[in-house]
Amino acid sequence: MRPSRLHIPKHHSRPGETPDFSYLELAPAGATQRPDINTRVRDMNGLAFELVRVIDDGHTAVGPWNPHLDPPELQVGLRHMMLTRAFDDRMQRMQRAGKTSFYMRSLGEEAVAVAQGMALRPTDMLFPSYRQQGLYVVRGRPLVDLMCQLLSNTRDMCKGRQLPIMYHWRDGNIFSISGNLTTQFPQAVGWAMAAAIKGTDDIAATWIGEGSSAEADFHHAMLFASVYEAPVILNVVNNQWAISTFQGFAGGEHRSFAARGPGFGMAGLRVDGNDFLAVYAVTRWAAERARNGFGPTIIEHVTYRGAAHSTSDDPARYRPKDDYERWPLGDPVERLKNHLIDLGEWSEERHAALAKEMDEHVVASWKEAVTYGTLTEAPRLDAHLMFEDVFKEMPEHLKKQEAELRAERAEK
Amino acid sequence: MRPSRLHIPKHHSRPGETPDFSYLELAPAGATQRPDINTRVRDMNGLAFELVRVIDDGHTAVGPWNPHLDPPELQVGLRHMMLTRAFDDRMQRMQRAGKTSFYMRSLGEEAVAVAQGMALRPTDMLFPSYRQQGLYVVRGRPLVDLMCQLLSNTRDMCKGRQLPIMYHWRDGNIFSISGNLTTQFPQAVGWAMAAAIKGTDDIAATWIGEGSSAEADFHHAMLFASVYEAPVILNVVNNQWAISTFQGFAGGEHRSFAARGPGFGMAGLRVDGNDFLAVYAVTRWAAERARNGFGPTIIEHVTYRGAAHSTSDDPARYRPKDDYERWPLGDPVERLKNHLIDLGEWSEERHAALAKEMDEHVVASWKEAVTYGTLTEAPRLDAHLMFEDVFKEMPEHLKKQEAELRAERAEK
Amino acid sequence: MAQMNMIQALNSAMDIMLGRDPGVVILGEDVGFFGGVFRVTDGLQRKYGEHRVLDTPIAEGGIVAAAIGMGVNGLRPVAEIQFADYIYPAYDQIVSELARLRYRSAGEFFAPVTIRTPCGGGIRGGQTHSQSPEGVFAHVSGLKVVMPSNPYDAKGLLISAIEDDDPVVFFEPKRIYNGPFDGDPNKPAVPWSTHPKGDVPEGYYTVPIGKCDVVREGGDVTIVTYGTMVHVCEAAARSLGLDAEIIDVRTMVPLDVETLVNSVQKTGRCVVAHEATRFGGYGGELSATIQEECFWHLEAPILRVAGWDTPYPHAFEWEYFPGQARVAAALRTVMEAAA
Amino acid sequence: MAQMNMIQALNSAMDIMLGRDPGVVILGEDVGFFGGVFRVTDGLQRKYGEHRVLDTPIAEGGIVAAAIGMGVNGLRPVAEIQFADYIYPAYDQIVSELARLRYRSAGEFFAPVTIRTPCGGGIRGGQTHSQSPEGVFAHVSGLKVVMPSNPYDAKGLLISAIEDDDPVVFFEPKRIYNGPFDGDPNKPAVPWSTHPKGDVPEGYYTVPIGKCDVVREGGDVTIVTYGTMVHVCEAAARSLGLDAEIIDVRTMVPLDVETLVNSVQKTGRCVVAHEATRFGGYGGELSATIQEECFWHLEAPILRVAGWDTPYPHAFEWEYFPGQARVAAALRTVMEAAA
Ligand SMILES: Cc1ncc(C[n+]2csc(CCOP(=O)(O)OP(=O)(O)O)c2C)c(N)n1
Ligand SMILES: Cc1ncc(C[n+]2csc(CCOP(=O)(O)OP(=O)(O)O)c2C)c(N)n1
Ligand SMILES: [Mg+2]
Ligand SMILES: [Mg+2]
Repeated sequence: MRPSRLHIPKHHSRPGETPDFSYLELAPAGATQRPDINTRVRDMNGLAFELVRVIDDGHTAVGPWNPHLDPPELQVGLRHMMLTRAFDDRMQRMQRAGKTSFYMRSLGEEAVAVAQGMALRPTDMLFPSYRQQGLYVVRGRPLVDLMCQLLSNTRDMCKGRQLPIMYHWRDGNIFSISGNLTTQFPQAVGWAMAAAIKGTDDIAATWIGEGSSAEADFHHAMLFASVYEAPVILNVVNNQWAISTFQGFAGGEHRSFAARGPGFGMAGLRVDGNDFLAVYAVTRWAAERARNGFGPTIIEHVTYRGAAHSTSDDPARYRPKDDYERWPLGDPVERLKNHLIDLGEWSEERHAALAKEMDEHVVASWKEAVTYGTLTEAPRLDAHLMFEDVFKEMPEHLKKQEAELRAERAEK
Repeated sequence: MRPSRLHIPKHHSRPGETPDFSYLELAPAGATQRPDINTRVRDMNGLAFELVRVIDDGHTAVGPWNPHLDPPELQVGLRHMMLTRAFDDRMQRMQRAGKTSFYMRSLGEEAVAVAQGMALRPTDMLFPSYRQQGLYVVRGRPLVDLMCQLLSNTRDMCKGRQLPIMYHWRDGNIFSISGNLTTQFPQAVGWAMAAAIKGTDDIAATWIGEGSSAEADFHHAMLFASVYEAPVILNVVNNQWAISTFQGFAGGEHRSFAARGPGFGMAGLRVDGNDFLAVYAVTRWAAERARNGFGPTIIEHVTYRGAAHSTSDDPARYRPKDDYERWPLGDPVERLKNHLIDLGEWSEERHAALAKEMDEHVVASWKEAVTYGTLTEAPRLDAHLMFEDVFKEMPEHLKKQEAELRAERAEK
Repeated sequence: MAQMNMIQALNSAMDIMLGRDPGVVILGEDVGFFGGVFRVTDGLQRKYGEHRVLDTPIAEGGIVAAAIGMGVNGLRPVAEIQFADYIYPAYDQIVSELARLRYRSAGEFFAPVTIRTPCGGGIRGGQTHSQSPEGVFAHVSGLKVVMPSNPYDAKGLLISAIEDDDPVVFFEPKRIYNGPFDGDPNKPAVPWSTHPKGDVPEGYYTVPIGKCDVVREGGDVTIVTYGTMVHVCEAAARSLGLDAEIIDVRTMVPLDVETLVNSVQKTGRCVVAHEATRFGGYGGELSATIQEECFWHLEAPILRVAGWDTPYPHAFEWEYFPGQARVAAALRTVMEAAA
Repeated sequence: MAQMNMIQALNSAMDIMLGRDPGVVILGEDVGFFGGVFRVTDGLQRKYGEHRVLDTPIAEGGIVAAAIGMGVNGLRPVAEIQFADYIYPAYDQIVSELARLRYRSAGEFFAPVTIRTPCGGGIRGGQTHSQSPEGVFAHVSGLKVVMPSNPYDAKGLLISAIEDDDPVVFFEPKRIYNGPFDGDPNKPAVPWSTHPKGDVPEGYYTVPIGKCDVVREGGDVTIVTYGTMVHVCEAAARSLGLDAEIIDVRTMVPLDVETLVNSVQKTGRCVVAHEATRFGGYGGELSATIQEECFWHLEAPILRVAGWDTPYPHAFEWEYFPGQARVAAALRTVMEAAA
């Protein structure tokens, strides 16, 4: 017997300490069974506690979840991940150089967005958070367009209204990113409910970080998805950190996030988020379930936030410098690269050449993007765009305010 | 394969149909194991799917959860349940007679509040919803006080501000009832966190209906309780209905509400809510766990809403007339009565006499209560009480408004 | 023309829109099989099926979030929040998402969601069944906010709201669901059949969002009000024998400033009245705007009549409610002011 | 006396209260080990331990709910909401619970919770890191609402808030965390050490909740404002060479009407300024109240200066922000009005 006391979740490490990742419940590649998509949830609770892995330590794809992708598809996946990373690197540097106001990298998590984007149909609707830029890469949005958003320039898709990285793409079926965490999670469920009401076979997929699963909207999404068996995939990207707090503060200390699924009678899967093949495979499985009327799935992607939270953040204050290097699930790009080399379909030389190509593409895109202006340099967007799209048609009071601003600026 | 479609939860019956309770997953009395209070959550997930029952069909107490209460204690429990029921019946009639504006009965669910109230310490803090009037009976609040609240009369503990049934009792450690569903659930967790911070060994207990578990505050409560291992008992009273909608609309179709516990790494228990002994036993177990620092428990009480939702509601519009009679878990008063008779500690005659005594007590209390006024008859509360307690001290704008009201009334 | 009360008029609006547009869906707590606790959706599920009229979990935030997602996917959801007092769990989805989606996505995405919710007191609902929170929505850029005062407007405005591609928060003053109410609870209830605005076309028609209604023309004073208070103000002005111009704001956002200004410039006097609490409420916006626009025409201060700045108390409902006496007191002060 | 910026002053207030009262606890996202994204709680967990300064899950509703429960159990919680833009998920707990608990339980229960949250724009935060939502709290009966404009007031008001047995929503204009800001983003940043209100006692003191501060006495016109806008208005009046009386409201609720009325009765002219959006905002309350009380003294309409009624746009921050030009335009109009 011990007295009641307030438990404080433990961190695996703080600055100056050596990360202790022993809390992670891992499993060898190939060990987890793959149930049929029509299996009843209660007969596959275990998936929420195991860890779907395909690429083993010898770089070979093993086990029932192996999606058996052709080498060209794998090469495309690698390319998308490398382009995402090259884009992130350069945009981070551009922010540091004062060219943009803000940036957020997805270093270490590229497999999640890229493999999932590839496993879904182009007509499936995506409701991402801010660390799934890989989806834009997969669906082929020109980098210039993304950069123009980062620059709030004359070609900014958001017309200067949104913070950098808050993209959207109607024609690409990617929903607008909100600055408010988790709000898109239940919206995706509503979208999926509508798809089912309309009788289409498109599905929705949505992403949050593990920290964001604490928000009420996580509950709304889980509940509405399970009650109406909505065709949706709910992704929790457990990159272990939410700014400075560890996943334990979101409830990850006692039980996997995937386990919330079975708690609602919903399929829950835990996957090695740095294993391109595993992420692809579970996404395909969940998408087929949803598309065929067997209901929603929550997928927990076990991964690591390799970089800072954002350009506004200094992780040295709260975590060791070398933690990402010690992350036991490795780096997603390296792992897919090694697998391809193992297959005889890739080489260090081709890899270096591709890296260079990606970087050149990013640089060229940036050069073009800045010709459309930057946040501070001409050409600039017309500030009066600020009054549009508050409503479909501008009401009188906004017309009046717009005129006031015009007068205010004329005076200067 | 079947096309994706919107699933609509099924009702067990609608008016004119015979209730089909086969969806209920029952278990025989005595079948469920009783783990030690320090058992790890992952080693007792099963409790969330089974059903703790003690009183068997032959009225005997059986199995590891038998709390072995002495007959006098059982008689007190029976008395409390019968007083609660007598109170409910009379108050319902008084509302129908136009004496009060509103009432809500707990018919069929009396064991939950009464057994739980008895299983907790008087210093444990209770955060009930509106159907746990039995807690007031157990803790000995005079019925007259409750009635004065129902009447909004000169002795109304709420000073005329709250709808009937929204009691509170600081000295009895029962929190104020809110008209907003579920808000008290995470507040109870906060209270329990404070108890742990202060190092006391009091615990908190809180109640919601299964329908209310859909609200965001359910999630907040589960999360904060599990993250900080707060000493709290979270009760979901699954009486199968939320006004007109069946428990399936709250997510009960696919999985028990208790299962949400293991989803968070929290102990979850499912109990026969109409079995006084079982409810008492699981509450004691959860209280000991919490008090000794082993963390929170969510308890789902499987019971049935015997009456209408409230006096504003006509259940004939959405459910069969005879559904409560067909409820497979019986009536909590009858079951405890039969158990006591079986023990040789009770008789039909004593039961009838007690029923009469309870009713007389209620009638006498009512007679007294109305001497302090009713909502419409003198003596009436001073309307100016309306301006007090908005803040601790009345600010100027309220003083001014109070004066305005005085002038307005003087004029009449 | 048929005689309808407000419940029937609202029901008719949804019935018509469900019939005209396969994208219209209704969702909310108890709205389906049961037809809503105020029976506003009665019969609609039976007529249009469980995929068009959905019972939902008790999660206002989830209801609005789901409605947004449906709206993004081309549907036109009409969500019911059972009482306006229970809309706050959905406040984040409404304010941060619904109101700003079109803006933040530069028009690529929008969700044409209508949120219906009964508001106001006078039914002994106590502090959690009586609130009028229009003020905390009117302040949010991107939302349209509506509150009808009679069956004719209710139906026409609800159809406009459903057809509107902007989000609309639609408040229904429940005290006048069944009949107009002049503020005197001791008088026998009057049904809508005694009121000209209880004559409601059975078919499709709209009342525009963004236009006030001059309920009564007059030259002495302008009363700017909406919802239940329209009827209370009419009675108060009548009892004082005033030739008041009474304006039913009807749509809090966008506000038809022109109609207000024209009237106050004519009368030179103004009282603003609503049932919501006074401090920081929508009446402040009305008063401030009219003062800015009509300052040189004003012959007396603009006064506000409102609920007191307390929660709505169960037992003192009629001392709380801004009834005829409170309106009359303000009118008298405004009329007595030296010109 | 020490030189403190607003972050240090707020930190000092909490440090002192944690030291004086074992019931004080701090909770919020990243407030513990990390010390908060604006570093306002820096070092407090190290000093007082993990049971007094708690990192929480990212759930604003849960944070406030837990704080209420703690408050009911005798603690004095200070909850941080990381940005005011993220307070809406907690709106229900604040409005329906925190604000009304004392009332509904007739004083038997109350929760002395302080909610701190950074507000306002000017840091390129875009529409979700720039909002000023004080208006949707000021309208709610039972809440006190505070917004300081300098380090001295920030510390004194925060101590008052923590000691207050009523709930307080405490807004911190993040643009002036490090120094006063006159609205011109092109000028070099000025630190608080150049400002008299950057002199802050190291120990305990309070600034009362419910009292405005007359920042500058003057006879030409009264400017009623708060937060960042205090400094912008000072600069605007100076640039026009006006002898303006500038009043820092400081506490939106309870409002010190007397100080406002005395001033406007003296000057006869008034401009109300805040950064929040204009329509339905707190400025309406200020304008309406002053007009009601000072009508016979007014020589010109009361004008409001505010953020436009749009979300706060990232790229047009300075066209959006109510800077000196906008304030000056209103001042000129008010001064030019014929008496
Ligand atoms: C409602 C809300 N609360 C707080 C924030 C501030 N915030 C932005 S990101 C973040 C951490 C999110 O962590 P996680 O969900 O794990 O995502 P990750 O950054 O790790 O990808 C916080 C607290 C916000 N944007 N919205
Ligand atoms: C936030 C909120 N939403 C809606 C309501 C209206 N309402 C009151 S009771 C109720 C049903 C609750 O059902 P349940 O939780 O199962 O409790 P039971 O009545 O069965 O005891 C509803 C929808 C409310 N009071 N608060
Ligand atoms: Mg994370
Ligand atoms: Mg129920």
